[in-house]
Amino acid sequence: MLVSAGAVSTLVCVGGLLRRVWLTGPIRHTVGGWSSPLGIELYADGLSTALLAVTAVIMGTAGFYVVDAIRHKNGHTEGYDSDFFWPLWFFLWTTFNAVFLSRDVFNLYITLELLVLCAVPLLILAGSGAALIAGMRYLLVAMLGSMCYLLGVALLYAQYDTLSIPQLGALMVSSPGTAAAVVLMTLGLLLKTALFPLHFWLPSAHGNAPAAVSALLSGLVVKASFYLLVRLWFGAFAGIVSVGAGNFLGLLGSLAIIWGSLLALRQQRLKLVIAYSTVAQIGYFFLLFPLVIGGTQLCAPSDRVDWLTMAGSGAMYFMLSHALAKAAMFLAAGCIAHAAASDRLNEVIGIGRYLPVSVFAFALAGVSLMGLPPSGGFVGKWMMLKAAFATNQWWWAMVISLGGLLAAAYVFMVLKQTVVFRLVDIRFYEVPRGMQWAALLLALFSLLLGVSGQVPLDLLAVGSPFSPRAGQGWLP
Amino acid sequence: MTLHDWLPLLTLLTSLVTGLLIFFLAEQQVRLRTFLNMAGAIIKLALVAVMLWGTFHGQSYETRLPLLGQTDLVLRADALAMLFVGLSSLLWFLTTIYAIGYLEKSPHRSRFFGFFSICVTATVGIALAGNLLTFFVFYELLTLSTYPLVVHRGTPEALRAGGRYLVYTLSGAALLLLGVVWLYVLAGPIEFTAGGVLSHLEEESHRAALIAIFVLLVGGLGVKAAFVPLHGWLPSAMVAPAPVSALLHAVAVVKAGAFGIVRVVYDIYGIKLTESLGVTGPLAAVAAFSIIYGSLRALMQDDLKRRLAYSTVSQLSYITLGVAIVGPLSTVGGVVHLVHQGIMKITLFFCAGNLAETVGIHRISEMDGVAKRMPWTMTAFTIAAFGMIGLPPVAGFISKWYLGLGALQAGQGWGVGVLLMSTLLNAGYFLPILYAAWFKEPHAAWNEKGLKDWWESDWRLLLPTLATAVLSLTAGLLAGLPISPVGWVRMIVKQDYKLWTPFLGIP
Amino acid sequence: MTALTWIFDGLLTAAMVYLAWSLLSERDLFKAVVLFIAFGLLMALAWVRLRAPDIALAEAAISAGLSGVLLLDAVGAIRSPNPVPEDTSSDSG
Amino acid sequence: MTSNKSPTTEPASTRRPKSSSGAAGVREFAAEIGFARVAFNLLVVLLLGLLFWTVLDLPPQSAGLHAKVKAHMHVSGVASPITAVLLNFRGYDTLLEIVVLLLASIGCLILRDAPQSHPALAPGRPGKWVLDGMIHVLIPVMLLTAGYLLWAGDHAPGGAFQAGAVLAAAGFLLVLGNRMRFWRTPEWLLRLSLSFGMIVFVLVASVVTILTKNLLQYPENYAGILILLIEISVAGSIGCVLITLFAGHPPVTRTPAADQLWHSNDEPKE
Amino acid sequence: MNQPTWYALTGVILFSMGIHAFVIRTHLVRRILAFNIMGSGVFLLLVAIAHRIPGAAPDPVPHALVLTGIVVSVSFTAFGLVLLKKIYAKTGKTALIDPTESTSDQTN
Repeated sequence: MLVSAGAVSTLVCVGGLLRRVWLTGPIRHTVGGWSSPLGIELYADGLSTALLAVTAVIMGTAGFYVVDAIRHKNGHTEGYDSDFFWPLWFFLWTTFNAVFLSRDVFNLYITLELLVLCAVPLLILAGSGAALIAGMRYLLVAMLGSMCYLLGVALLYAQYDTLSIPQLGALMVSSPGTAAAVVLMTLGLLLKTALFPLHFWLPSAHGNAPAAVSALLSGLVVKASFYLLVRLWFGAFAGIVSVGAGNFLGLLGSLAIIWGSLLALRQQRLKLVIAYSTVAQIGYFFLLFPLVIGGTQLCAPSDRVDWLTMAGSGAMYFMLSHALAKAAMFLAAGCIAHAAASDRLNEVIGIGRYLPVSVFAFALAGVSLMGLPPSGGFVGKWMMLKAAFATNQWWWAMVISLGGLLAAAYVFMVLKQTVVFRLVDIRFYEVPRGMQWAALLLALFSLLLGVSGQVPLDLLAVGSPFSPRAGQGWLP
Repeated sequence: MTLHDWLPLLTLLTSLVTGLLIFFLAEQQVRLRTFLNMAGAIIKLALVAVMLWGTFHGQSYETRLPLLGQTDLVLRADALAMLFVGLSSLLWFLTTIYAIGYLEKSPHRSRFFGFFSICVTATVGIALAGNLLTFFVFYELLTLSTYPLVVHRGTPEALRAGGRYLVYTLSGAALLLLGVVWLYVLAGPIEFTAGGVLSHLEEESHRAALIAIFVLLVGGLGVKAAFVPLHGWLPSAMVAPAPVSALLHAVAVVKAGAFGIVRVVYDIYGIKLTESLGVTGPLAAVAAFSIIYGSLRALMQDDLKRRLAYSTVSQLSYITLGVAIVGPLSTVGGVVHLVHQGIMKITLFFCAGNLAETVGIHRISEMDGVAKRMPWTMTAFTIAAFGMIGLPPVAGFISKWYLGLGALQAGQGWGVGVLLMSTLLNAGYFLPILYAAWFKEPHAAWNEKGLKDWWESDWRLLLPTLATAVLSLTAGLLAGLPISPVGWVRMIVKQDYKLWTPFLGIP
Repeated sequence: MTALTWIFDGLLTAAMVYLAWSLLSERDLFKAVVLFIAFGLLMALAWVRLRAPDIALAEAAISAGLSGVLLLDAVGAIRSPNPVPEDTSSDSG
Repeated sequence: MTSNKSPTTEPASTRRPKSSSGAAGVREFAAEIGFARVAFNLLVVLLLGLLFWTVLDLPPQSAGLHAKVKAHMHVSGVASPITAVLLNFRGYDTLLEIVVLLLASIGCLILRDAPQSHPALAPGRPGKWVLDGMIHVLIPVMLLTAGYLLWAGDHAPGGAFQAGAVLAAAGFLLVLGNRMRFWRTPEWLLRLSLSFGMIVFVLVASVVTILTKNLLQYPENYAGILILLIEISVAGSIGCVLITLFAGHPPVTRTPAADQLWHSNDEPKE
Repeated sequence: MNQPTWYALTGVILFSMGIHAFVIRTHLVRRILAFNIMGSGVFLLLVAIAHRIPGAAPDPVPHALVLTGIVVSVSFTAFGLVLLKKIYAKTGKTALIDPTESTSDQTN
């Protein structure tokens, strides 16, 4: 009861904030009344509000999934019934809200730490040896990442005496210190976003966590550090980040797409397939950097403005729909694992007859991952493709369409298993309806993003970090 | 927003709503499911009739929904769209009756009919699409909704066929998407308008880009239009239940590809630009090669449905041939063949399904003397076969006649040669079947499936077959009337491409 | 910078770096933790030199005291009853 | 500036040979990663060089935000600049930091096994009387210093964290001296003590936010008192958290599974 | 070469040694030690830059940051060690060299 009260109240607040930002544009809130260089600033623009809304939706639905899982627990409950689950759950939700609103570099360091300290205990609740080791690995990676990030913050403060991103963006000049700060902060955040070469910790962490937790991990936790990377690269470092750096990230992204998809095809366990699909889809997001930064030189100056916001909001749109779709997929996988008491692919053959709703949710989420029309993923993919062609970087367009095909490969590999007609009628556990409908609800939300294209796009355009500012940023 | 603006959307929604409702029906609610199916089909037919009558009198129907930035979802009922919508909604009505009879006792019928209705929604969406984005949205929806139907039986070879189907169609769709996006970037939001919209781009030195885009678009559509190198998925998809291969693989899915090519050539590039870009030559060559190759492979098939599948591959390329040979008569021939081939092919598939269900015949070698057992089905089969070969009374003759004349008028003599060769090949693989069925003695007793009441087989399987056979006959006989498919196509060609074509080319 | 402070700072920093280097490459865990505690105390000295008494206090109490105790407890727990010789051969890890 | 960062892969786990078992595996494994080790060392030296260049290139005379802090000191309600920054200007950071501590302690409580006695501290260990002597002498002094640090926090070096740390040290002594069965404290008391600091901080913050319509903005004349209140509760809570981190987790007793596993494959060389 | 730069340099050296050891060593306790060394390095740099003007009082903001940093790193260390003890109790492993069988049978 308390849980639902907490969830509803947060949903109401986020709704209120969404309406305000939609009507009046970005809101700036100085904490403690002290303006930015001294105090910390909270800043809600279109992108952060959209992310807040998506977080609220996912947390609410996944919360409903867990409540239903606890109520019908028959034996294995994956650690939902530990009395520390709900406090950690709401701390994680608060941390997301803190990350998406804050504009202060050191404050973001602390919120990233909080994120890790919420995620790892939730991961450990699963209790198995593998979960512990995965938690330890994730903790170590996060430690390394945040320490590099902190050194970057220290270097920035040493040079510019301010910690707020907008001010850093204005003051920043190209110097060895800034270069070191950019390298270190990017390295730290890449570790936490699990981009290709640094992704080794993600599959075991997301594969062994309880279903609802891995839905959050894959859906949101990874995105928080990517969001932060976007804020930094298009807010603070806008002036000095070179095209080469953007292309380097794009290259890593493409490798991630290929590597993640290939490994996803070789997995035996359903959750690991989805975890590697996260590794691949993260590669998609990083194509944003070459498209926007590379785009400045290559496309005609006249229509540059709308192409940049197009690529930017396209990638963000893809991120939003991926968050919803991935969460739906993990919840559906949770239902399937709950029914078959194990998520090994050869043990879920022919489950489509028993769990039509979860398999349908999985398929819908898969459609969004593949970027096929009815889904939100398509809108994101469409805009990124348009940006790629507009800035004459057609090779990124190739990577995007290849990624879509590879995603189709592993989604249908799983779906094929569930449609097979099984002669021998083996007993599956009965899965409570609430869990299945939670998965379907999230998948439908991801589909809704696809249909209602224009409204979220206008929201994303409010104070968008990609729109170039006069005299600063990558517009020479 | 008068009623006229909502009609296209309503036709789309009738099958979508029924499909979604059917999904939630339990297996045993047969009567409710049948009622829903029938209601959806009849309402759709009524709406289409209203729109047909309206378009005939110049009334335009268009629904515009904001989807994405400046490009939005446009459903417009122009003359060409009405042709395809009419065809698919009529045949959907007949195939639903057929499917209800065919799937009497099989499992998962709710799932089947749900996806079946979504497929038809996608086909209607493709037909009514007003711009390339809408076309692509429904094109993908069609791929997604046909996959569950192909793997409906869940047997290993069904899954293999489904996998192969996906690989072909999804990679085709990826090519198409790249082309569409590149076109949007180059030319901005463009709509399907008669005579094409890209002529202004030609002199701005975009020739290379336009040709590349054309190759991408036609390549993407070619997968569904079963051009020879890309046709592999069609024969293997025959493992699907008969209604699926009848409506989808003879009419809806493959026609979507051909219809797309017609749209791209006539409504996006415009016939003058395509000719000046010099792409019509290779397109015609591919079409001709597909015609010959399809027929040759059909000769060698012993399984009845696979032979019909290869015949579809070759017949489809008639449409592309008609489009590729620049000229009013060949255009009429190509576009009208879209309808004729649909009606005739669906009759053949209905007969094949009927034979399989009633007397368990799958292979042509088992068809000796089957006409004695099932005279009505075989008469329908014969009418359709004659139409395929191109004998006068049946519709097939009309389109081949126009194609031939068009080829001559455009000075492409080899076109007539290809048509003659394919007619011979068609005869080569249809006449032996007819001879075996009518004149040979059955060498073994039929293993009756117990469907025989006082009709030769279940009435729900027989009536649609006869209906489509009569349709293909009347389409041939009443070709002169304006309401017949040929008349309608001549009106399209006159209305859209300013070229009046005398009936049967006789001035 | 007067010579005296210069020498003191130089020595302090050199000691810290050396201590850190030996601590990280030490084979025996217990010795490594003890060195770490010493390193913590040196750090406290460094904070005092940098005129940051608050941090000196915190460093001494928390990172030298607390972390040290926690590490010692962990090493104790890791060291199994029949201790496999810790200082094993090739230091590949 | 091209970012010359090449990803510092974790050579140990990404290039694990398939069948590394036994000492031979490890030796061959060491040889194999030789190349990666060298590459990584080069990378670290490169990073070191870049950092050296940066440090030498930093602006020599920059007062940072000192001037701004001094300008607002009179309003912050405390005399010591560090406590002012910590609790007033950047109070939001400290709030989040308290939550970090709380979460760490929750993490430890999750991993808690069934409580057993702490063998390391079985009574009768040699040198027990030294421990007792220390406890008798030190504990009162420690509590006194903790109190002083807390009070001195607002005008001299000291403050909530240092006081909390000293309290924790006192707690450690008690636990080691077997005087405090820490893990037998009733569950609700344990959790309340852990989250007490955060609860007070959040309560004060919400009350203040409602009053001044601005998150964490202390009204002018109450700033000092509020900060002191927060500091006291936070210090106590930090003490409890740190003690839980140390002692809340009963000692690891070798589970049979671990023994069996322990001997199956030899101790992987660290 | 004044005093703050000198300490800043040592801070940077400590950070590099820490990051090098963190990645090379696989034993968990060593990694946590390396993490603490890295932390001390960064904090040393932070406090060194707070005190660049010889005459004036040091800038309090980095001091506050370092205090927060120390507390955060101690909580991470403590949590890591408790997790380490639990892993050791459950699986007897003290290093993360090879992912256990239940994650994925080949390297990640």
